[in-house]
Amino acid sequence: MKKALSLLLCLALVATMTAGCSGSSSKSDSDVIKVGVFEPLTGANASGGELELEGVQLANKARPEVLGKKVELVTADNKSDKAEATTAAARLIEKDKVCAILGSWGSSLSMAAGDLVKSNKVPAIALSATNPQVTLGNDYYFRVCFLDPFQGTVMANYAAKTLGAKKVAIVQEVSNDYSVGLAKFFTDAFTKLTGDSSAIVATGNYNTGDQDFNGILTNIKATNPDVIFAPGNYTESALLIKQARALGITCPIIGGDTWETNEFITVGGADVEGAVMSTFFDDTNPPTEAGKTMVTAYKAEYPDRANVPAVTALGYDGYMLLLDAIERAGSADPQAIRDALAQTKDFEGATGMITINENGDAEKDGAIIKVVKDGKFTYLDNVTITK
Amino acid sequence: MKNTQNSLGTYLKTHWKTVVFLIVVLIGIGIADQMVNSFVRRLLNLSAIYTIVALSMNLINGFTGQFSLGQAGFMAIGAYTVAIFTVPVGLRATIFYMAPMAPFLANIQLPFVVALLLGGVLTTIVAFLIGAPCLRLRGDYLAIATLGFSEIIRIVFTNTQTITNGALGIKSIPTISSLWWTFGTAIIIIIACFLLISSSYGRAFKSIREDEIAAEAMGVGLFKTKMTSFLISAFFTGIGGGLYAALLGTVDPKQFYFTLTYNFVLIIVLGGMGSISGTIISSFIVTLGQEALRFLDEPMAFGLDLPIFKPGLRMVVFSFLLMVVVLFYRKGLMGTNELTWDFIGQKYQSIKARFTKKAASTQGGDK
Amino acid sequence: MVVGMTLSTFLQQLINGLSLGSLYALIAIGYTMVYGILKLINFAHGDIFMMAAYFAYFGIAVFLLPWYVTFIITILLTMALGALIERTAYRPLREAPKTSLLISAIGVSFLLENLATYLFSGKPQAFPEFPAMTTPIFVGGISIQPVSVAIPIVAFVLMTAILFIINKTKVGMAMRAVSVDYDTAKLMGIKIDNVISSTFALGSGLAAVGALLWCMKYPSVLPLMGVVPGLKCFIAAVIGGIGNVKGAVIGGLILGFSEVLMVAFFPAMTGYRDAVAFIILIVILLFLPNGILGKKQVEKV
Amino acid sequence: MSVLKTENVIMQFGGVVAVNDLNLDIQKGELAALIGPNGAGKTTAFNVITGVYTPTSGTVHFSPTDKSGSVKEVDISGKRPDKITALGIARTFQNIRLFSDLSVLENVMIATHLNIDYSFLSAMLRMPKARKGERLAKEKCEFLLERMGLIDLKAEKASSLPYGQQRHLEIARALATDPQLLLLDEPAAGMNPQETDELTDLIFKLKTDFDLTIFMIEHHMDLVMEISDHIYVLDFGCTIAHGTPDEIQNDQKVIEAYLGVDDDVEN
Repeated sequence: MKKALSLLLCLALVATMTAGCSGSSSKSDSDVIKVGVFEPLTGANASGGELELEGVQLANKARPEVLGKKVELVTADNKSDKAEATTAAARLIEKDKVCAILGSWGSSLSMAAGDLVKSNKVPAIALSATNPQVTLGNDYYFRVCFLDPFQGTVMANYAAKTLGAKKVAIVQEVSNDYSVGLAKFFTDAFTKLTGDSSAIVATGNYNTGDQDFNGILTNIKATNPDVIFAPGNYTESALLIKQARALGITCPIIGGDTWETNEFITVGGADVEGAVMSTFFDDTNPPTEAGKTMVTAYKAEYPDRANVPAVTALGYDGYMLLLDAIERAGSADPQAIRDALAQTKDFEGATGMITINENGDAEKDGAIIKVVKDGKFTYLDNVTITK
Repeated sequence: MKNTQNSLGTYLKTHWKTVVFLIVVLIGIGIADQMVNSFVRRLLNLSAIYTIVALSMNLINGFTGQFSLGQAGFMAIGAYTVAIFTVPVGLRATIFYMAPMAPFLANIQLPFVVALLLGGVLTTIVAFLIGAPCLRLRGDYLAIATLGFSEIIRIVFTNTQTITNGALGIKSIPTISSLWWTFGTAIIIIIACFLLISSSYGRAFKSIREDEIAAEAMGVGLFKTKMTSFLISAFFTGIGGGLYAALLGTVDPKQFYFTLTYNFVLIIVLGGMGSISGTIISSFIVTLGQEALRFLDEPMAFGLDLPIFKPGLRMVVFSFLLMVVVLFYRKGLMGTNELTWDFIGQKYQSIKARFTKKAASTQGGDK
Repeated sequence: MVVGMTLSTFLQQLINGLSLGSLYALIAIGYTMVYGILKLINFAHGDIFMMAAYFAYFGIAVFLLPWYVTFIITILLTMALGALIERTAYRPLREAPKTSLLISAIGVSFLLENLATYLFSGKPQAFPEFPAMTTPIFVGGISIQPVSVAIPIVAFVLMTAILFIINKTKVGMAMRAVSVDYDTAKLMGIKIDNVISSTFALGSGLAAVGALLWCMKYPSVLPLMGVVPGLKCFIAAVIGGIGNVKGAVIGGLILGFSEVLMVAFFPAMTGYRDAVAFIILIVILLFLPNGILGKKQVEKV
Repeated sequence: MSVLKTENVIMQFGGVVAVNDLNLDIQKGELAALIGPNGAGKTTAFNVITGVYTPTSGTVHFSPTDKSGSVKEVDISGKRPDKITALGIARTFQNIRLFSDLSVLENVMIATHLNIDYSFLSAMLRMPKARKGERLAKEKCEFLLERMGLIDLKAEKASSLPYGQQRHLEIARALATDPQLLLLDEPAAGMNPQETDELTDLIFKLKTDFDLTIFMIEHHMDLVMEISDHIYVLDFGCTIAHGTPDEIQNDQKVIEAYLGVDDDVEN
């Protein structure tokens, strides 16, 4: 009985392995251009990854061919995990032989693939990864969104000028590089704006996955801040805002682009009404013609959805920018694509005009401020910061 | 191996098969190192690193019978040591852009090997501090206490911004790509473990696994012996962690969440608690299998659009596999046996015997 | 940073600690019961708790059942799940070495987490709101959610009920007999399988109640939501003396208060909060290896 | 000259007094026996002597002879079992405790671990010292197996041996620790008369060949009366009598303990 079972197990394993190998080694015909989509589809960041993927797929549907060849999307799940991320990226580059990579949601995941992209000379476009380190010192990583220092400044400006805040409390997700980075850039910008080095009256740290924030919030309540800045994951942030309201904290609570997911509102419910965040895109007021086209396409594809998430728009932009670069390069050779990407100037993306600077980042001087109103992310303001 | 001239001769005579096998393996690695693309190379490297960590986990869990779940934390120490000491000094300011690196570390850069060994040593020191209170605990308490320490290590690394760069992690670690680093280290560690296990120390480990009271009555100092096994295990795990950091090129605390340890639990259970060769085989099966089963996570490309295939299925299959092994095939692939020449010979004989028996009596006897 | 803490802030923190601690206590009772009888750390307990949260979420938010019906169904389903896990994953290994049982428990935990991720996706689901339980009442600047008061009461009532079952009923007597001496209990004609199954069912039922209250207070449901509470509640059970129901409650409260008060008194150390539980665990194991209310165990030779 | 001396040893578990006022004085080179009804606390007494339990009160003194021939008295009450074994007390178990998954030879070799003089590093690198130590240990253990008539079974798993041979293996294992005092916990339990006779001879021979002092718990009265120099009788944890076999056979208290109206406390 045991022997038979073990034999069966071995057989099953071998069978699945061979199936796996043969299944994925599809034809590498020259009439197909393979583009890797490198996203977290399981694990903690799955929501974001899925939204970006949808944007890429939407764009792929809108423009399925370039240079007369079909574009094939090859998806790799990095499981929101760095070790998986490197193997997933290696798989895209070496096994699937993609000519470029799009993604990933989550800066640290993108960074994990950074060295591989660089050493294999395959260009990659980060869609919504806002950490400066993603593109820094890496000639092969580009990005279509703005950066954390910029976002931090935007929110500091909003807090200081629009809300007139003097005292701010910060709650950061200490195990999340995005959150820690944004909190730092916000702090720098805010103390500079107010000229008060003690303008940050309290800082609370929590870990990814925490659910109880009452302790931190009670401390913060005692310092009576004008605004709470709480960049972090949407799940934790929604719970945090709920608990803040239950404790009787009434001041505005503001955050970053990661909040803009459906779950933020479903989990937060009535309590996240009035929560303000910076983001990349507003579908009610697309900045470009391409943006309008994109919104129409999205509504047709997903008729039952209320908003076009900003990261979906960025996914769309990333794909379109890549195809534009392939067209300009006139070939699907990774090196040629990289060079074309680096020279991008005034590309009309759905989220705005994109010009790639010497760091490989999109030059963007504006961000959208949104607020949760009646259970929807609603356009509030358009902030432009001149450097 | 230091052998005097004439004992080398006898050694070769008795162990020629092993020597030939080793040479074949080395040549194989040499060829693979030249031939394979970097994706396969990465998988092979990862398999070798998993072998190291799983083997060291088996040393304390399988051979000594002490259920420790601290592997992720130990790997973190090794990985961070390599990361902190090998990142080029010039790049540190850009990596530690939030808070500068602590001055006492900022300008120290060590060669990879030194950092790797230092990682092992630091891991051993931490393991000593953990083991001193924990190894006196009974089995399941030990499991939960080591798991707790592993989490504490991760939490500390998350919060010590100026040393570990906190959640941002450390990137731009000089990477290794040749197979020789990982396989070379793995082979050395495998041989060392094998020699250790077949020595008096190894027997002492096993005696504790079999019966603590009898072992103690035979003069085996429980605490000292458990500690020896725990420290050796930690040292190798630290080395494994260091190689891991150098393979990935980037580390951050989230990688060392305690579920990482579950990977190694799966490997040693599948391979056989208390079998070196089982651990090696199963490290490769699990690492390569996880990659090969990746298609389970993707919607079926050909024809049928079954909703069964979606992200997450692969891990379900893997955890299910673990349950099947634990429930129906508790000894794993090898049990406490080793894949020695005698063992292969015996298996061969028994298989042959079964076939001849079957041939003789036309109706298959029930097994 | 300790300066400036007002009395109302301190009282608020005490209330935070009380409700968190009581939640830990509820879940810890299930742990302690299973350990008491099988001498097994049921690693899957936290994941049973997670599954209960999903059952309730599906009942209310997807199948639109009334909350009271959902609650009853949730508790029953979770009890069945607990018994099922025991039947399939633990019972076949009862005569096997302890390590196999422990690995099986880890395996079940891993399987449930992955299964939940696969079936329900990694995205958080919003647990329905219970305004009657969550709308805070303010007493002199201190906010009290009704649920925060309900949790300790429910915990106390259930603890009393469990103690009654264990001490006064026939099945409770059988449980005590099995936990003292498995083999003798068997010889005495106690139906071991039934006793163990009912222990698991009861423990899982408590986890379900814990999950319901947890979700009212922290309304997001995730596949990995049970991991950290699971570990912490095990620690709570160890602090109180594993195998002892009152001890589990005391341990849960100690843990809840320590976490919150650590945050209150050392705001700069909030990032280390999750380490508190483990540090307490290790200190307890070193100085009070049998917990606060636990009995010393002597190994037979 | 006394080798093992216990004074007023009391061992309590909670409210249960397992050993109450145990006084032994075992002389070098003798073969002493500990007898008593079931539950009298005999095995507990062994466990106290070998360090498994720390006595609630009272002292245990052991006087080993070192290599130079000088004798030093050591207080071993509360010392760890492995330390006590290292001093020269070895034991067997009533309910055989072999390392069942290991081979017969390995079982015996484990008992030589306390005497190794090389480090684990040296073992990992197979230094000459380690190789030599390993060879000597193996020779010694094979010799012991030979003596116990188990040499042909050295590669077998310990658990696969028949019951009687498992008992022999336990003795071989105990001898490998180089003991001066050997404690045998019911060595003849479960053996038929013929095997018991053989065992009697064997114990006798071992005692002279290895220059041992033997202290054993035994229920086979024939065996006890035949080979013991000295007998201690335990009842309800107390030493109620001691003396030569003849004295014990005629002791009124002993007869009462065995046949008397008091019920035996089982287990």
